[in-house]
Amino acid sequence: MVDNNMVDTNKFIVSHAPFWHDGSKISTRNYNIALAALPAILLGIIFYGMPAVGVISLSISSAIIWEFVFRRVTKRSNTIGDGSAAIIGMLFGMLLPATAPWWLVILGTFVAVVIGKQIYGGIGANPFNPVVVAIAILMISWKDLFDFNEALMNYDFDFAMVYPLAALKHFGVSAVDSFNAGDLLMGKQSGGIGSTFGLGLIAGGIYLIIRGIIRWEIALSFLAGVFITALIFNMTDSARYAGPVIHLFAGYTLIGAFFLATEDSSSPVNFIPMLIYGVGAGFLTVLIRNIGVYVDGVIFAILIMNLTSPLLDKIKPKAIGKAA
Amino acid sequence: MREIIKMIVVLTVLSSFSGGLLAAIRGGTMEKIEYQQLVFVKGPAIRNILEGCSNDPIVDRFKIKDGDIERSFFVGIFDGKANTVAFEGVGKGFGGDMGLMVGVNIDDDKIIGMGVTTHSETPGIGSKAQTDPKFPNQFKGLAAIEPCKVKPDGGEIDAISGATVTSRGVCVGVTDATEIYKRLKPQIAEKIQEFK
Amino acid sequence: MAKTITQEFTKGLWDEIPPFRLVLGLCPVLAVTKSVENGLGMGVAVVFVLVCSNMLVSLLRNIIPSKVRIACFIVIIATFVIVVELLMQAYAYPLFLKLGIFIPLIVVNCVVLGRAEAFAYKNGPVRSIVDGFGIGIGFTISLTALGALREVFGSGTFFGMSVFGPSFQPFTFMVEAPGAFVCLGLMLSLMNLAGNK
Amino acid sequence: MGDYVLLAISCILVNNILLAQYLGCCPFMGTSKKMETAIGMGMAVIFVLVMAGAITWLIDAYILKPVKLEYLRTIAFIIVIASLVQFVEMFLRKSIPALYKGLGIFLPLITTNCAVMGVCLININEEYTFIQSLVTSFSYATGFGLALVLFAGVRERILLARVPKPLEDTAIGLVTAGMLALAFFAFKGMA
Amino acid sequence: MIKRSFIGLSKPRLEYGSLEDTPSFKQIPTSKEITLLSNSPFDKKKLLLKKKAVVKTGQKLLVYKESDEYVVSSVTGKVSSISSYIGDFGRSYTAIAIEVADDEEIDDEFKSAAGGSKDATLETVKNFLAFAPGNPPVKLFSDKNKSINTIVVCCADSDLLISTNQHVVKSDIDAIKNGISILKTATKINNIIMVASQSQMLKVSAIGEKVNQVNDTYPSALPHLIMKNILGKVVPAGKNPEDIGVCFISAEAVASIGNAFNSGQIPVTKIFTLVKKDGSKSLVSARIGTPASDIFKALNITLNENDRIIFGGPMTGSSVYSGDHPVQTDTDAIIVQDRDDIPVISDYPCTNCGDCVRVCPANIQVDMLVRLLEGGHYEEAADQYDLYSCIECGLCSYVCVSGMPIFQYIRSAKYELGRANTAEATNG
Repeated sequence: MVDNNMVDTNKFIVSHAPFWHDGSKISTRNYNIALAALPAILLGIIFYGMPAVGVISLSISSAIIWEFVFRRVTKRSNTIGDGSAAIIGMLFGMLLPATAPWWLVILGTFVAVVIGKQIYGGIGANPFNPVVVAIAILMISWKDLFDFNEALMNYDFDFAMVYPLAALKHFGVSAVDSFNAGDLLMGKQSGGIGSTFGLGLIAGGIYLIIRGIIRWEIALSFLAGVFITALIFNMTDSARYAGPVIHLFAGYTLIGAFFLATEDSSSPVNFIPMLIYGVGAGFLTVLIRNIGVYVDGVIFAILIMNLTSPLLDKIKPKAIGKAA
Repeated sequence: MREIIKMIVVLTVLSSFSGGLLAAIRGGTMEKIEYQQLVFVKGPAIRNILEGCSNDPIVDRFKIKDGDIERSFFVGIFDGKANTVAFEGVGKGFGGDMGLMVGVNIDDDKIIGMGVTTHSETPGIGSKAQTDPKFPNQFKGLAAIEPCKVKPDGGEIDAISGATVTSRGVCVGVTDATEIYKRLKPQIAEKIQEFK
Repeated sequence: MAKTITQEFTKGLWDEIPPFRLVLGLCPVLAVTKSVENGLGMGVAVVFVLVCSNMLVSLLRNIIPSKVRIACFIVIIATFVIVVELLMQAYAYPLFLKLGIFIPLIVVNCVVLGRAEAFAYKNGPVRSIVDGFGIGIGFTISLTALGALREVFGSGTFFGMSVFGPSFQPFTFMVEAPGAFVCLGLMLSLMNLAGNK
Repeated sequence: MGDYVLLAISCILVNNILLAQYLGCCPFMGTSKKMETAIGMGMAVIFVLVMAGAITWLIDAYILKPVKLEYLRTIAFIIVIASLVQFVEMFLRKSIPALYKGLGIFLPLITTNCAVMGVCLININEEYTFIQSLVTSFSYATGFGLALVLFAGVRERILLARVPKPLEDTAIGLVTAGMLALAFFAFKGMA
Repeated sequence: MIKRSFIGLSKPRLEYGSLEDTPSFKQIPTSKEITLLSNSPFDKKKLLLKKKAVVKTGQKLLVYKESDEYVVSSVTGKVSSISSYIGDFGRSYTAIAIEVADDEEIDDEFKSAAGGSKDATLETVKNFLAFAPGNPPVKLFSDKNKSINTIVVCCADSDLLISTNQHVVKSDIDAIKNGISILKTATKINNIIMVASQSQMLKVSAIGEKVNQVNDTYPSALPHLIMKNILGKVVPAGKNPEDIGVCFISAEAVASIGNAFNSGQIPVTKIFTLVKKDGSKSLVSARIGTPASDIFKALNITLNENDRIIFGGPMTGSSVYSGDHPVQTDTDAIIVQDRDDIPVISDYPCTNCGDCVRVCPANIQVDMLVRLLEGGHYEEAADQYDLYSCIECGLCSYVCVSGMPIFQYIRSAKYELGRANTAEATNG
């Protein structure tokens, strides 16, 4: 080969097939998640004003800073550009009451980003949803800060500022009779900054499902699990156990179904496992709410199911040509 | 063969050495341990029941043989008079046996107080029998010679909400105690004289 | 390469400090370190058992047939464990109540059995005692450090005394079971980090 | 019957021997790197613990208590467990070689598994009846196995992740075990 | 590159290119020098072909002693150099450069050996047509280990953007028909299955063989999927269709065989698609062995530093590091990719999003597979996560959010395992 073409002097990029890519990026995914969460956050900010803005922005920024610092200290590449730390911060902030003190937010994002994610090697390696881990740890440490009724006492609205699940737990079914699905969906209940506006969360969830960013199997089977379990409890003893509507639209159910349970790294990817995972999380949620000690069960239900995810994923379809 | 014999010998010697050592230490510490157990396990209940007494009831205790078992009685001295004893009865609760301490004034045969010492009831529900003073206070002033019952069984004790089994168990325990009291009253009266 | 007596002692404090270097005896480490006091108490109990059993095993090492050595070790260790149990009941009853089942469980603590098997059965009594003492102290240090960490943050106290003042809201997670695992894991990673340098 | 079910649930989930009572951590960390080993260890523990629970209960009730030697419980139990393990090993090797192949290598480890000794002591301390002891022994062992298998699933993945050097292996394992314990908080108050 | 659609819920739909959007047809003039690549590794000692040897167009050239591996010269001229060429995974080839003479002479060895198409024998096909355009798998028919009983003639193109087969079907259906009858005569196999895309159905059915329609979306036309969906036979993991007696042959190769016997001359030009940086396509025909740079020159394509030249389709082709890389018998496309269009391969870890699992036509759990491969646990990957079931369509890499080179991991794992197994076999 002695041809002296000008092309010859150029160096070409040699890499391997395929040479096309659909252009999807981690950062795009995460920004879409942020976009989907926006309506719920906005309503939270409208309701709770500046403190909510403070909590959310502190949460996002501290999460990013923790990730930056940890990557720097461990001499690893900087990954804050992929937006996953920001998403963790955002979701964490959405679950907190607007009155959460600053140290709680910063400690929480530390637990979420560093303990929950980075020490496992960063994105994709965490066996548990970092946000859920952080909330669980803080919730068992400072129960009263997560008691939304107490935390949001100073707010005055034109609707009953009551945390439905706490009312349900402490005063029984009759205490939540006044809630109807419409009010709950419009966020007329006490709760986390971004976890009360059901309609916004549903809209965001549907957007993410359509964009293929979250797996619909998990989200829908989670809701189905909550619905069916609540219905069964309700049918066995309607005086003791509330109906499915309250369980679906109060507490962390919706944000859990669309934003927490669907976290990529801690959930299964095969079809049947995804369904089992979702239904299991929904079932445990209602079980914990009805007979466990916690007011809301979403957090621990997701943690338990995260734990089973590697096992569930062993149920997989037969690969082509694989001997049975 | 020699080896096996050696093994057996070594193990036997070792075991007997261990047994001897332990027996010796056990002998040396038995009194002390018993006292410690009384102080820390039963102590709080006893102090509670005999509140305001001028002596240390755990030091001032005596034992009476009741059939096969030895029972301990703790003496409370009020206003210089040793007229009160506290002792243990056993009731059956939700999670197994419960030990309870009952204080009785031997002058008028009335219960002056009751406290749960050991139990394995459900935390937060049955355990209220020990932690919530309302429940044990109901026993104050009851006659120490009659069986005692919860309201559902026709007695006068309000059961702890959600823990009827525990409450009933406590009543059984108190009744057990009253029976012991009835049975051993002469001996108690006799022994208690020594503390006057 | 024979170590000096001092080295035999100091190795237990750093090079072979349980449970970090030798990942042994985790159960008591996790269970009794809710407070410094418990950690220290447990540590002392372990030191006693370790030193005594090491000494006895070492003294009897020529008599004990190797086939039944584990059985003999267990008898010896169990004896001293019961001694500790009895003494603790007699003189430190509240501590006994707190440590509860973990005192008798020293008998299955791999650290104790491990030292008897790996060291005392092969070395003379003086060395064995020093080794037991060193490892035991190392174990105590670990327990105390973990206990201190968990107590200070988890309850806001140190040896029962308030550290941060009344306005401090304790990080209860640290004294709960999961906190024990997480703290130990993070401490272990710090030890690894320090050891690698 | 309902009582026994509640007791079982309580022992498996609520008071999980490993995650709530910290017993059996060494084998937990040691045998959870691979799923097969985890399953093997879990089965072995169930097998031995049920037998040990029964035998130690009988010994305590019919030998130690009548002759007032309760203070020798520790030494008696450990000897019983050690010889039981030895015996089971011999028995399995001779009569059920298939089972021995599966459980064999885990049996010696069980002597120093404080979960076994711990459950035997708990049974006595809590003054369970013989049947209750059997139920608790089986359920505690099942809880141990369950936690072990779940943990192994997670750990298999962690071994493939880019964990920072100082945290590798045991350290990250312990942190994950903490998360496991945290997840089991879900069952609080259920039994 | 086709962007991910807004509605990401559905699987990506990658449609095979159709001939209609490949309008221009350009004949590239014969270059001054061409290079033929032989599959035999370079070995100086056994070299049979000598430097300076004079060759004619269509002449069969045996390269090495004690080997029946041959190339067919596509030009008339003189051998100017014989050298080693290293391809993917360090595989060694022998590159034979031929300086083209002014006058073209046609070699007649084939003509005299072949006779008419009625007398076609397996021997002739095997001895002369292995180097024909479309790479007819002629050796398979006489391979004792394979016992081929079915021939699948694939008229659809297997990768995206490619339209060689479509062109052949459109312009030379008679040659295909002829080729099929020769194949039948030569191989004595009558079980011929035609596979065509929807638009080709009418044309292909005219041949008179049974025709099956293949889906219009990638990767339906890959052999393994044709086996599963059309023939209803699943190829066992790690095996190829020929291992269960099915031989795949492209329409182009069949046409080459037909033409060769028809004209008494081994075809030496290759038709392929050329994709420019702006994505416009043109159909090009050039002598086998023509360096890519000559084609670029003829079409006025300029290349810059860090651009990429791809031989083959965008999903399964391979990129080359030199503009001198020659057109080969199986080069169905040459794609020029601007440096700005090259997807970035990142060292991000798998995020477990599961896109690859859903897109995989072979039902492989790619998320776990890639974790194992990344850690170098090849054996476990093969045992537990179906490494050998991969049919190498490349879709997992195409959709990977992290931009991991999954396909590459899989290929190198298969390669490494294969090497380890061979080593074991020779040692043990």
